[in-house]
Amino acid sequence: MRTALVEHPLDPAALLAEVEDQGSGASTLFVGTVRRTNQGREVTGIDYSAYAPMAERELATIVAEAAARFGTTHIVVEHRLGTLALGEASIVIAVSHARRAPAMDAQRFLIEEIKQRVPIWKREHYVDGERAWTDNAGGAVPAAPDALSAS
Amino acid sequence: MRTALVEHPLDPAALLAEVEDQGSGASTLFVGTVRRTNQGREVTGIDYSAYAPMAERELATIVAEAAARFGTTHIVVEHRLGTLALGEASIVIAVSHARRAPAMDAQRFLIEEIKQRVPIWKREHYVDGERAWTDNAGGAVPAAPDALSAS
Amino acid sequence: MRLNVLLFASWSDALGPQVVVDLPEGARVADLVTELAGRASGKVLPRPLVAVNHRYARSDAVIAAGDEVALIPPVAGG
Amino acid sequence: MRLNVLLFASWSDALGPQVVVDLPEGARVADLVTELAGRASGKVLPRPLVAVNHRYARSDAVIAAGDEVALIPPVAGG
Repeated sequence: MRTALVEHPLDPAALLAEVEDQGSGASTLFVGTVRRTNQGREVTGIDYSAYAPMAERELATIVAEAAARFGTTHIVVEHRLGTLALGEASIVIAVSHARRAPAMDAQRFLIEEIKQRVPIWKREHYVDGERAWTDNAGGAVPAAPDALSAS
Repeated sequence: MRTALVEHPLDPAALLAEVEDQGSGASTLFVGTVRRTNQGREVTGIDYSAYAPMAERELATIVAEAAARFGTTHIVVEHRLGTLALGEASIVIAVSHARRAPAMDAQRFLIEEIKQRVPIWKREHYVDGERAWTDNAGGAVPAAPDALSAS
Repeated sequence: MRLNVLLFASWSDALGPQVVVDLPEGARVADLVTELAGRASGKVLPRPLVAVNHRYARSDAVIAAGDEVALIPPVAGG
Repeated sequence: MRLNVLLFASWSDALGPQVVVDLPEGARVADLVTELAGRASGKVLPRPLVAVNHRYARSDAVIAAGDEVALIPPVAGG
């Protein structure tokens, strides 16, 4: 098990290799990426920022919960912070397990819990130059033109 | 959408890259691998063989069903045939979708349907030198010492 | 009606990759399975399906001369 | 009791990354949120949670001087 907040591009293949094990029959990879449109607006990039010490603690807690619940320690999660361009990966979740069903169940559990609990925020940049803070439940408020908060 | 039966090692990262799209917010990868033990026996490798023309047709049908059901055409499936060593990948399923839930639902639909419907068989090699034909429901019968069937 | 039937996996081990079966005109998929199960007794994974022209066929489907017929033992892909 | 409270995202835009709040001894998480929501009116994502020492705290939890307190607006990771 390993979790990390990183400021460099994520490498899904490396994380997949990290969880592979000869006792595993299935590996899954989840990659979250910056999508061209959100809530009808055209996105050009996203800044991700975190309350880092708490985010690290919460990520590790969620992974430990998944390990206990689904019966595998072959789990790696990396979340990227900083400014991401269109198509870039913000999160990679890699799991391997002896059996396929819990490998897929763990994947879903991890991304859903992370989306609800880990203190990470995004500020979307739009094609018209505006920026907004958005949340995972559809909320949005305009962001200040020059950001006071850094990652 | 693309499906293939191949006789060379699979490349999960290449398939992930193939489905990525700027309209997607989530990509998933499922990798099935040769596991060290099956039904309590120690495995050293697996021969995968297929009724190739029907397997190709059935794979393409399942992917078209997933595309219609989950609303994405960004799906690639490759299944390997021939002799695989411990830890090697037998199947890779890559999906990307605007939203994460259908990306994960499509992944699960694809592997479950493929396991039930595609005419591919495996002959496991055990550490004691024996071989057996096994199915996805726990069935097994000893295999002939010199195989009459090729992939 | 003389049919060439393709066999795979344990059935191919037991009977070879292809067998010739003589069946009456109008024979159904179930008749073919009964005939071949008798020949392979015991050394195969039971309850095979039958594919006719690359599609799974129901056990009451009628087989025609010239069809590509294959016995599909329990599958194990993925 | 004088607390340094960490702020993030829209709350940081509105009030800065850190604010000083004076609260009576025995104040609870809900009191802190009420105080800060008054200052930030309207420009923030509503319904923030509060973390005390890196853990989510219930709204009736009592805050102690020296705790690391942070306002957690609706999260958007993943």
